[in-house]
Amino acid sequence: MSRTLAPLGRRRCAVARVERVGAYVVLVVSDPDGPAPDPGQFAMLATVEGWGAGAGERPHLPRAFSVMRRDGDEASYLLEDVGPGTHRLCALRPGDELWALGPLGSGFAVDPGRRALLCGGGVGIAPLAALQDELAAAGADHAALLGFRDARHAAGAALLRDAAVATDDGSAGHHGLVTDLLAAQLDADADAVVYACGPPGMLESVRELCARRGVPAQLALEAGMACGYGACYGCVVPTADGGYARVCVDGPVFAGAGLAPIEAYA
Amino acid sequence: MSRTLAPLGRRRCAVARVERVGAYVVLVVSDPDGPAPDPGQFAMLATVEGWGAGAGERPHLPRAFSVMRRDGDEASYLLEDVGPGTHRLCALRPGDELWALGPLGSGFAVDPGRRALLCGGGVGIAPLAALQDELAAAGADHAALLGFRDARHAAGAALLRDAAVATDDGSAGHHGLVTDLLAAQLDADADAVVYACGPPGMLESVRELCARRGVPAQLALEAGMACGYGACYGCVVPTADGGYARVCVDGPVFAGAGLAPIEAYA
Amino acid sequence: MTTHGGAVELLGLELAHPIVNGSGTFDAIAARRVFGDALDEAFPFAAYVSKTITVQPRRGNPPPRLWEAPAGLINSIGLPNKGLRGYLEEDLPELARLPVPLITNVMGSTAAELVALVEAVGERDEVAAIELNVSCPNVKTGLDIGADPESLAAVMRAVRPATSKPLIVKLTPNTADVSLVAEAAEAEGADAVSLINTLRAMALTPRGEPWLGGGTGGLSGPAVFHVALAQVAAVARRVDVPVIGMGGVRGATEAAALMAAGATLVAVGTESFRDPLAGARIAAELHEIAANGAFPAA
Amino acid sequence: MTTHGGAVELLGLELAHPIVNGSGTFDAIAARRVFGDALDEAFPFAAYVSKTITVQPRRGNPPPRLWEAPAGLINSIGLPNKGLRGYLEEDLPELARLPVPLITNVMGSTAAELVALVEAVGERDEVAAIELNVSCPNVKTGLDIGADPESLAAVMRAVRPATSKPLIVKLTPNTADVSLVAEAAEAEGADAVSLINTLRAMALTPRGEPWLGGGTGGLSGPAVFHVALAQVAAVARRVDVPVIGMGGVRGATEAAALMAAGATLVAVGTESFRDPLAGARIAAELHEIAANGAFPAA
Ligand SMILES: Cc1cc2nc3c(=O)[nH]c(=O)nc-3n(C[C@H](O)[C@H](O)[C@H](O)COP(=O)(O)OP(=O)(O)OC[C@H]3O[C@@H](n4cnc5c(N)ncnc54)[C@H](O)[C@@H]3O)c2cc1C
Ligand SMILES: Cc1cc2nc3c(=O)[nH]c(=O)nc-3n(C[C@H](O)[C@H](O)[C@H](O)COP(=O)(O)OP(=O)(O)OC[C@H]3O[C@@H](n4cnc5c(N)ncnc54)[C@H](O)[C@@H]3O)c2cc1C
Ligand SMILES: Cc1cc2nc3c(=O)[nH]c(=O)nc-3n(C[C@H](O)[C@H](O)[C@H](O)COP(=O)(O)O)c2cc1C
Ligand SMILES: Cc1cc2nc3c(=O)[nH]c(=O)nc-3n(C[C@H](O)[C@H](O)[C@H](O)COP(=O)(O)O)c2cc1C
Ligand code: FES
Ligand code: FES
Repeated sequence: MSRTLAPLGRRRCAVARVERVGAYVVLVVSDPDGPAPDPGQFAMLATVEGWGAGAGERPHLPRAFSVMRRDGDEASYLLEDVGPGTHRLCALRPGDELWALGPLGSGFAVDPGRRALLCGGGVGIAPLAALQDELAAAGADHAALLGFRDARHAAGAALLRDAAVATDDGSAGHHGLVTDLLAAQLDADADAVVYACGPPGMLESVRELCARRGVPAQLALEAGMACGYGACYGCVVPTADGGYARVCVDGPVFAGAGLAPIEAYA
Repeated sequence: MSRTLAPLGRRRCAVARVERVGAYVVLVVSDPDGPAPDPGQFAMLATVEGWGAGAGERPHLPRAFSVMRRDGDEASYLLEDVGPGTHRLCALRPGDELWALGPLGSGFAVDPGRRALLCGGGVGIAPLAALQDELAAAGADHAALLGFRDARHAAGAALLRDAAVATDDGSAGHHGLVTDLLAAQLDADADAVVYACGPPGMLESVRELCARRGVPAQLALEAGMACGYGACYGCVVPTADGGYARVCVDGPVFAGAGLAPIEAYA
Repeated sequence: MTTHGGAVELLGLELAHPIVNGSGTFDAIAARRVFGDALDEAFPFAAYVSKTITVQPRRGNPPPRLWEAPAGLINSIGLPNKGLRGYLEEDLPELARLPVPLITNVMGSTAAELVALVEAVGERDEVAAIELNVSCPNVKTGLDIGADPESLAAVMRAVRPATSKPLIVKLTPNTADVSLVAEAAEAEGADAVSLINTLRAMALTPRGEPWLGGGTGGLSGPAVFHVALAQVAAVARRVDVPVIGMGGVRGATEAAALMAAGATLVAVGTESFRDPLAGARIAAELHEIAANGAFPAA
Repeated sequence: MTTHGGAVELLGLELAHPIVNGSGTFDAIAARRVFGDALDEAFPFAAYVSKTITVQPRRGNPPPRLWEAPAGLINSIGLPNKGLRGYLEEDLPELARLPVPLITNVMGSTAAELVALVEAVGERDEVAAIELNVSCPNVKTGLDIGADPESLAAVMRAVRPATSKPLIVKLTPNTADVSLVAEAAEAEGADAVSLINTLRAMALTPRGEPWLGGGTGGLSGPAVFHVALAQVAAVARRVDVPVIGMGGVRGATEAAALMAAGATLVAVGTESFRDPLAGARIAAELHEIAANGAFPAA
């Protein structure tokens, strides 16, 4: 997996633009001192003002977000409002400030010998956008398969190019799971490599599907994080060897073969 | 002392207008369900959003503010940004919401037989504005003497009518203490009654001056408060009889004669 | 798990809902001066717990008595009260007018004082139950009586025979293992336990001197909620008597969590300072959650 | 009071400033992977305290391990570590490259384990001092060793002769009177004490089940600051050895307050999760305050 080093210290950045895309918010942040991340790397974000006043007197800690795109001095993030941290971030306006630490973690390691299947669910499409940019720049053949709850969320598919879409309720694209689309692609081309990011249930299906077929998979995982840089040991996932790995420094992108079955907590 | 009962329960109110007056902010709140308070009564205020995210992860509790004026459905408050609670309240914009509980405490009891000397310092001028409105409506003779740090704060004097001003630095009005003005007035008319509100040091001077001259004084006190309605026993001041009185329910307006020397905590 | 949004029975009392006030965090008599008859018409709690009374009157601690902490409050009130006689003569008739059962909280610095308090209060029909505040130092060990299972057992052996009224022991969280103290209370005849009282805490002025007139104080509010939850769960696993859970409850989320951890009733303290109707609001929210069968994480 | 913004001497170590990290809240080896050489060039702490090591390797607790609390964090990490041998062979050479003195934190479930750890670690020149984490249960009493002065004294009698390196005893706040435990530590030869470790806490899922894989966890962050301040003040009044204060430090305000209460050094834990340079930021702020002779209230 690949890793660009982070500057030591969080950076105070201004919000350049806020765009609404279906159910999502795209936060474009002016981050001149931040290096260009590798696809799959993430940042820890917190607002400078008003952090801590949400439901349950939260958030206290910063939150992890994949870098969706880096364009010159600007980094963009794809957000869904699911709790006090994302709620506060989604309420940011241009000119408001946030703290950013990153790029963190290790991103996807592109395997140039295999056709890339990008498989994303929900906000998990964000790192795949970055990966698609890189693949496209290299002229690499690939397909993007994206799953969403419904059409309002599926609007996010426009953030990638030429994506095939599945929705749980059938209100856009294929009525069913994105892993249905993935299975069909793998039926057609068993020599692919899968790059996936999404909710735990989806990732577990991808992991299991690829393991069964012997297809290499790189999975970008999520976990509740306190620090994002390996300090707290809080973000672990069980690994195939019976141990635990820290999602923030050992991942977030893991080879599927190295992971134990992926569980959801809620 | 006089007391209008508070409706049981905090009310969710919208900010109608925010005005800047010198160093102060006047917050005008639409409060159709709030009864008209007596001059000297106060309310406990907290913002609906963003309370708790200031310096030191504060404020958690609501803050006490004298009602400066009641005009139809609107109540106005005079604020100075001195900490996380007032900071957040001063950042409110029209349409933003706050919680209000009140009117609380007992206000001034106007003594119609004596000429009223209104003596205020800093934000302590707020309840005197309400009192002046009432005296003026009754056609009662009175004088308003207001002390401030400097000219920027003295701009607040415009919130009352015909006020004599003193500033610590001499940048507006009398160069010196408002109690200098008060002493001069009492020299001219020893049969007055003094209604005062301001910082502890000023109130102690007023208390002591009036006690020495045998002039009745009604002093509106401040104290750190958690509840504002007698629940926590946190807001006490020492009384002349060696006990403690709760500023929120036994005051905030006290007869000077009933109080022990007034101390400042900081 | 069960979340009781509706009527609940405790110690023979029929309560309209499971939310009461924490002792010392709601003065019904002062609230009547502020809110008038509305207080009795829409009283927010299913039972009223009075502020701690002692044998002799107390002025309480010198100000300042409050310090706002991150997501909480430190108080150093010092148990001001009119003393037993003042309570019985002046306050009890006023409190008896409340539309809910009355629980009287008492504290003594010796077993003899506690016996005197419990006997005198227990005689009064207006009083439905008695809560013992044992967060006061044992003169011999220096530790709070409630921090030490043996001190507490000794006190309970003296106090238990002094009344036939239900006795609730209010536990202090400032101890190594609160469940041992709870077991001692149960073994010596407590009818219920309540917890947590405040966490020992301190604040300093800019000059590095204690801010609070009383030197140190007690932390309450959301900051202590997860400590309370751990202690309530630990106690409920070890005793059979009902548990009254409290500490940092802001809404139904925390109340339901305390009930899931084993509390029969939940008390609200600091949140009432922010919202005098917090008790009623939380009871209504709990009722709704019970109807929907789900509650948010805490 | 004195606020030391500048160099400070502790246990024979010359430290550039008074801010260190809390054990288990900064992994210098991982941070080097993330930040590269910048970490060594601008290391935020004046000494580095390593995460607790045990004799045998530990995987730590199952996830989830974190719960965000009001103004704080609950963790249930479960002391994952490579074990003594892995630490000495793999980690120590890496940590020795840090530009600051190294303090190694160890924990054992018996006195014999602690002796083995202290002996082996104490032999290494790279290690400037050893911190004992005594927040683990005594198999006999069920209480944490650090919650009980006598258990701790017994452990110290075994461990103290095992090394000539300075020994710091890290106290648990989950006890009735932490100053008694500190006195016991001092009497048995501790060279310093550090406190507070986390407050025992719990979180529940919406279904009322424990959220944390480890069942319960420990609360840290601003929520515990005023509890830490009270405990540091209580301990500093009773012992002569230096005190390392920690718990909820976000900025120089809290650091200076802990120092006013008697701490010689201040450790930063949870705040480093929000800001990896928190240690350096706070040291710089303290320096400024020392220059101006005033600090904000806490
Ligand atoms: C590497 C990585 C990359 C990510 N990329 C993105 C991205 O690009 N876009 C995006 O929108 N999201 C992304 N996420 C997820 C994002 O970090 C979370 O949605 C966010 O942290 C949620 O914070 P919140 O405060 O809004 O909600 P929270 O309430 O903190 O989180 C929601 C979930 O956390 C749990 N939870 C609830 N309460 C608590 C509590 N008190 N303490 C701990 N857990 C609790 C529950 O399971 C709940 O469903 C990423 C996460 C990781 C680890
Ligand atoms: C009856 C009454 C009427 C009032 N009327 C007005 C009014 O009309 N207009 C107005 O502007 N103000 C008024 N006040 C004062 C106002 O309530 C305070 O200025 C306000 O509460 C300050 O809150 P804050 O969060 O801004 O600052 P804080 O920081 O809470 O308060 C500032 C002062 O409180 C102390 N303090 C600092 N930190 C803490 C802490 N953590 N916990 C406790 N105390 C601390 C210090 O002495 C500090 O100087 C009134 C007060 C009372 C009691
Ligand atoms: C201002 C204040 C005064 C209190 N007075 C008493 C008291 O007199 N007797 C008592 O047993 N507990 C007293 N308590 C403790 C509360 O009853 C309760 O146990 C504690 O505050 C935790 O609940 P909370 O977080 O909901 O406030 C007091 C708490 C506060 C905040
Ligand atoms: C995630 C996490 C892991 C911790 N691990 C350890 C540990 O391994 N050993 C130890 O002695 N203390 C450990 N602690 C306790 C801290 O060192 C510190 O005592 C406590 O967190 C209070 O400080 P804070 O509020 O600044 O975090 C840990 C704390 C946290 C939050
Ligand atoms: S989030 Fe702290 S170690 Fe991964
Ligand atoms: S503020 Fe609570 S009693 Fe006055």
